[in-house]
Amino acid sequence: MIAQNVVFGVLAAAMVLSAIGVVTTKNVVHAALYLVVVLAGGAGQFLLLGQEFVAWVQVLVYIGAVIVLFLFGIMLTRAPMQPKESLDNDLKWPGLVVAVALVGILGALLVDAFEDTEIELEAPTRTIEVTDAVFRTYIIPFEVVGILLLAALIGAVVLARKD
Amino acid sequence: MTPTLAVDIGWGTTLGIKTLVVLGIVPLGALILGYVFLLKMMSHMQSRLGPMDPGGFHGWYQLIGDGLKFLQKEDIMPEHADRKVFALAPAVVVMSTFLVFVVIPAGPRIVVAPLDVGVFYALAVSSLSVVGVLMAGWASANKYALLGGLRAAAQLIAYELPLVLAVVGVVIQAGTMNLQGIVAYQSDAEIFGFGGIGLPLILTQFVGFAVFMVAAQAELTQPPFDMPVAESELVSGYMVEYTGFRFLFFFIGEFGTAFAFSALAATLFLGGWGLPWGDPFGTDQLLFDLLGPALLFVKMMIVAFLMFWARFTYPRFREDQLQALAWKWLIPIALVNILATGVLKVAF
Amino acid sequence: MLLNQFLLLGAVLFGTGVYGVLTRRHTVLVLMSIELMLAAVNINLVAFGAFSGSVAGQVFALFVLTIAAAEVGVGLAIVLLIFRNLHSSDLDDVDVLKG
Amino acid sequence: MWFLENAWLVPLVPAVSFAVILLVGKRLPKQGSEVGVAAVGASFVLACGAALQWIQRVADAEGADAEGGHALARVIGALGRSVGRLGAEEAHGAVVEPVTRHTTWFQNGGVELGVGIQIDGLAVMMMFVVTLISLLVHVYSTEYMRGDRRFTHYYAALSLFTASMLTLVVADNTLQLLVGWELVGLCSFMLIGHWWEEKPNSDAALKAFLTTRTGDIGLLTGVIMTYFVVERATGEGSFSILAVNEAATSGEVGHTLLFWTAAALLLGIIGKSGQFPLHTWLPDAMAGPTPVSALIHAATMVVAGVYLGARVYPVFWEGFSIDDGGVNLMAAVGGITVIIGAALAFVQDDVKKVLAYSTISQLGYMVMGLGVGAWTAAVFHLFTHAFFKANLFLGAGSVSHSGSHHSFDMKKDMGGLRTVMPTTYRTFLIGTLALAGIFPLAGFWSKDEILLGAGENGYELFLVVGLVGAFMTAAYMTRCVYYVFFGEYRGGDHAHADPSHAAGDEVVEHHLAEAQDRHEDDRLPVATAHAHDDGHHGAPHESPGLITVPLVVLSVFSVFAGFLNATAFDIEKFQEWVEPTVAFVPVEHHAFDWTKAVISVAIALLGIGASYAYYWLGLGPQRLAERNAVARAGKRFLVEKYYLDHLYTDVVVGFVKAPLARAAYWFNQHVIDNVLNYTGRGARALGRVTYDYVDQKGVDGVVNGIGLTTGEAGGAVRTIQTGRLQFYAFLLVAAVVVFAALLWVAG
Repeated sequence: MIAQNVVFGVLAAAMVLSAIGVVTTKNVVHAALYLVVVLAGGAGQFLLLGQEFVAWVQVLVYIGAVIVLFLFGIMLTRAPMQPKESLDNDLKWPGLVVAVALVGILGALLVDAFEDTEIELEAPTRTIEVTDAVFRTYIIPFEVVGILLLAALIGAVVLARKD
Repeated sequence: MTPTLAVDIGWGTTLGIKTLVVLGIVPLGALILGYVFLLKMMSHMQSRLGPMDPGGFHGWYQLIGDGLKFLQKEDIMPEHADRKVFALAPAVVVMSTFLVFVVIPAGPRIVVAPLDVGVFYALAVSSLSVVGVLMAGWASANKYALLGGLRAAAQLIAYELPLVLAVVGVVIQAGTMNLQGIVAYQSDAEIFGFGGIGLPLILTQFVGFAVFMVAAQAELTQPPFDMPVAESELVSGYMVEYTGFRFLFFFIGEFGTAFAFSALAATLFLGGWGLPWGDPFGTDQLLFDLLGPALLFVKMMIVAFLMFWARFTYPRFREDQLQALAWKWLIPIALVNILATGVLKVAF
Repeated sequence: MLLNQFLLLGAVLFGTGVYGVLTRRHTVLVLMSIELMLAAVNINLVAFGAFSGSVAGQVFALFVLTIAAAEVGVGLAIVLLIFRNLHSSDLDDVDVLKG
Repeated sequence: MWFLENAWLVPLVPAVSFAVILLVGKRLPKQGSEVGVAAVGASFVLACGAALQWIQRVADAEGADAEGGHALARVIGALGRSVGRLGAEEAHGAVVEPVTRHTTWFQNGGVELGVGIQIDGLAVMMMFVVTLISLLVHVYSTEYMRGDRRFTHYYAALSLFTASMLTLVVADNTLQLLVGWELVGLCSFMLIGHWWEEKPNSDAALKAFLTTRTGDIGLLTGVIMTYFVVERATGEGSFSILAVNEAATSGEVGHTLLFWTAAALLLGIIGKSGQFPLHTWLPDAMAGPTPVSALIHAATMVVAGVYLGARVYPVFWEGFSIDDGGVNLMAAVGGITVIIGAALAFVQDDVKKVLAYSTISQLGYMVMGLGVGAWTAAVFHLFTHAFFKANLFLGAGSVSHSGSHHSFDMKKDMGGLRTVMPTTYRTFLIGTLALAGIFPLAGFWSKDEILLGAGENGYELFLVVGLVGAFMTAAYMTRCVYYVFFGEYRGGDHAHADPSHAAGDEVVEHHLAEAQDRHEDDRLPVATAHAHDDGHHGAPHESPGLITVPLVVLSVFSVFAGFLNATAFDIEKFQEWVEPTVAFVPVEHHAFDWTKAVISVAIALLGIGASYAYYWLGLGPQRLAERNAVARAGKRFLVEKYYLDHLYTDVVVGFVKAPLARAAYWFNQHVIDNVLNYTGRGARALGRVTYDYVDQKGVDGVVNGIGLTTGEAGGAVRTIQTGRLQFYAFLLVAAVVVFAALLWVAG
């Protein structure tokens, strides 16, 4: 248990610091790389919770594809290597206030609601349980997501076409 | 530590050994492939005399010479480079290769972590190398490098899909994503009631195997899919600014990944360390622990031979042809293969 | 492990994402911040799933992942379009609807 | 039993043929038509096998029953007739279980969605009819559609059409039925719009699709409700048709739920089967190729609605309390449709439209039959109607194909064809007589049974409606035959000559036809000459064998099909074979009534006679419509199809153009024009005053004031709308935080 908490602490610290990096860095590519760390940390947290499948999906989809897509987008929109001006707009301070207030409210709410509830992990969730759930209980959402992906595919193609 | 990585928590030695093996296997594999195929096979195929010359038998110390050459070269950092990212990129590429070997079994007990979703894990971590490639391409502050990085990213994303889809057929047929399970399935299953040679999935999943090999070739950015590093157009693409030890990292990454993919292909399609005879998880466990690595190695070399054969034979594609091949041919073929496998699985 | 440690981590990441969405000028960065928020939500979902012992959390996280991927695809296409039309990827320049 | 258990092959074969034709049809020597014909032929064979085995099954069941005390069964059966529900099953002699097979398609949560077949007499009968008509249409089309530019496409769609209708027929659950239903709609859309290059055709296709979709909303609702009907009765929901029927007859389900379920399903029937008031798509559907019209009107599409009604009949029976007699929604819809359809058929110039309205009217009979509790009669009418209506449509197609240069206008381009096209003439005449219900042709038996049922079940009103309909049917069909086959030939080189060349009594109607042309944009073009460059443009001649053979086959059926249930001679085979014995309601069967039969035939003959007198002999008030304003208005009303189309199209545009305004306009022009003029002058003076003082000064001032205020307010608020996304997001998040905080404090 202690080992798990240590791992959690290390991952969480890395994630939070990287997340702050994502929203404060002046270099767009660095932001994407920070995001990689956050997401990889997230995958680590999933492993910690015994949810193996979703962890590797996160690695495959997010880090393997989404981030690459981001980097792609950045490079295609000609990001400067050493930006001179800030990447923030004039909402910096109000935004900070609102975000901190949001975290405060959420945190207070969570602490109030769950206090010391423990997660009792018996065994890691087996992949077959997940797939069974997807193809039995959640078959219609699954199909709908399929249609959504198709729509997104077509939409992206239509949007990005030059003619 | 983590409940899923089934590492024996009597750790100390076990974990240490496993880490060392994983750390050692990648450079070693790169070395073997580099020597056997890049230096010897290519020289024979293309009648190159240079690499055959130094040393006695077939110029055997050419490789040592090359290694020493890399080590003694100056470490150059381009002036406008993004230093941290530039330095980190080769490490990311190599790391993704290391991680693949975590799940590849070489015997009933010779595996670092027999993950439940082994195949999936292997494909997931192998996709991490794209990030490293893009980092290298971008951080070099060089337009050839950037172009190479972009090409590499586009190519790796495009071929990631057929690679994953090609494996799905195997997963459906074996009914598990655990690599040990897939090996066991291939040595236990029968072909129309005949169990003499087990069921190497290359027989029923030949389409999957073909798609996998083509996609793997592209993932490795080898000819005929080497546009990202095309010397004649991009003077080595994203690697153009790397020298010495950092370049060696990329080199190890490339050949190590080839080693990893051949291991994956051998495990998924050729039965891995298994043989159809014996009882690997029962009485013959020790025997297979000893025999397995050798068997796997032989099968890997066969697969690697096919890869490099293609590499040294075919000329380069054009960029649009490359994308068309992935999206218009490999992915549809892989999808049809999945559909057919699913239907047949239900039918039989 | 406490349930709350994961939930609070999610809350902090979510807040960071919100901050990013509100303050970043580069369109791609805004998209990244949204991904941050979604990742935070996923951590919550998976944590609750592990807590309740059901696979629902994982399944929902999978759906969120899928939708996030779709969103990024379309989002980046829009970014490209904006860049092509306005020659800028700065959200402050996208104010055609200004009153 | 093989054929019954494997009845799923019947829809599957044409479905596969659809795919094959679509993929490789163009490369085949006959461009895919051979695949279509072969597939439907195979389906037909399978359907026949199923029919034979079903008959065997019924016979076996009865035999078994007879061994177990035939006399007793008869007694109980006789009792059952009088005590109604108690002896419902015994009344039929023996219980014949339908053959069902079912497999899970997919499951979501607890709801299982399946596919399966439920083969009973009704399904077998429909399979037979559908495959037979479809086969004949396929054969017929090889000649009729020869050289069409989308020949392959046409055959693919035809195959899919057949396949979807058969899917619907064999369905064992309402959901699968819905799937087939929608597919049928889609195919009809494709086929009606087959020549979509011409706007009216694509418009007609769209109209058919959208109108039936309106009804489909009802069906969808109804299907969902059937699930809850079952749940109410058994505690576990299901879409299975048997379960629905059992639930409806169990008495466990509240009447209100059943009523609304029945009403929702009835809406589906109304849309699909062209019942009032959603019948308007059906005549427009004539824009498709004629064989398609035959298929749509005889075997597929429109009878799908009636089939649905017959399939889940217990729901209607209980929901509309059909047992009680008097009037109910279903019978009323059917009855209205009978009359309006028949009335409209009188004013059509297009032979296909006459037939289309006749179909509407006949479908009205079927729905009315279901509504008055004459289940067997209604289904029997569906059966016989399929043959003679297909016969008539294909006959009309034959006429246009070889006799009138691809025109369907029977006043301009036909006439006197009985000598040049003898086969077509004879078969058409047989179809007409069958439709009119002349003894002993097919139509007589089925129509008579419906009327009998209406009279005996306490629906006297609908008996009268039915008789009036019979009279009208006979009359308009005689008119149609007159225009097509008698008189002078009006086609030929001066096919579109000046109206003054047209013969005698049709001048009036011709003007009206022109009026119709002007007023009705979506009307079928007069000449639908499409890609028939195969040398048929000479003088009228008889059609080739590929066309006449189906006609002859259908005429044979038109003559003899009725004898399956010729109650007058104690033949009740149809009833025995088709009527369900499981989960069914106690429909009553009445002894044949010679008096009523004689009356109905006499009425039909009277109709024929009236038309004969009017058209052949020139008796009666000729040119009435020209002389008499009331008659003209009446005729106009019919020509405009009760203005329903205007209602539907113009309501969207605005109420002002609606039929009321049109009628008012006519009224204005002819009756109170003068009154209006004076009033108008007065009003104008008043208007002037109003304009000067009220409008310019009062109203304008207010309007300007409002405009000014709004403008300034907008200017003030304008600053908030920065056009910056992130500012909006900021406001949003801030609001969320504030509200969350407030709730937190309050809670």
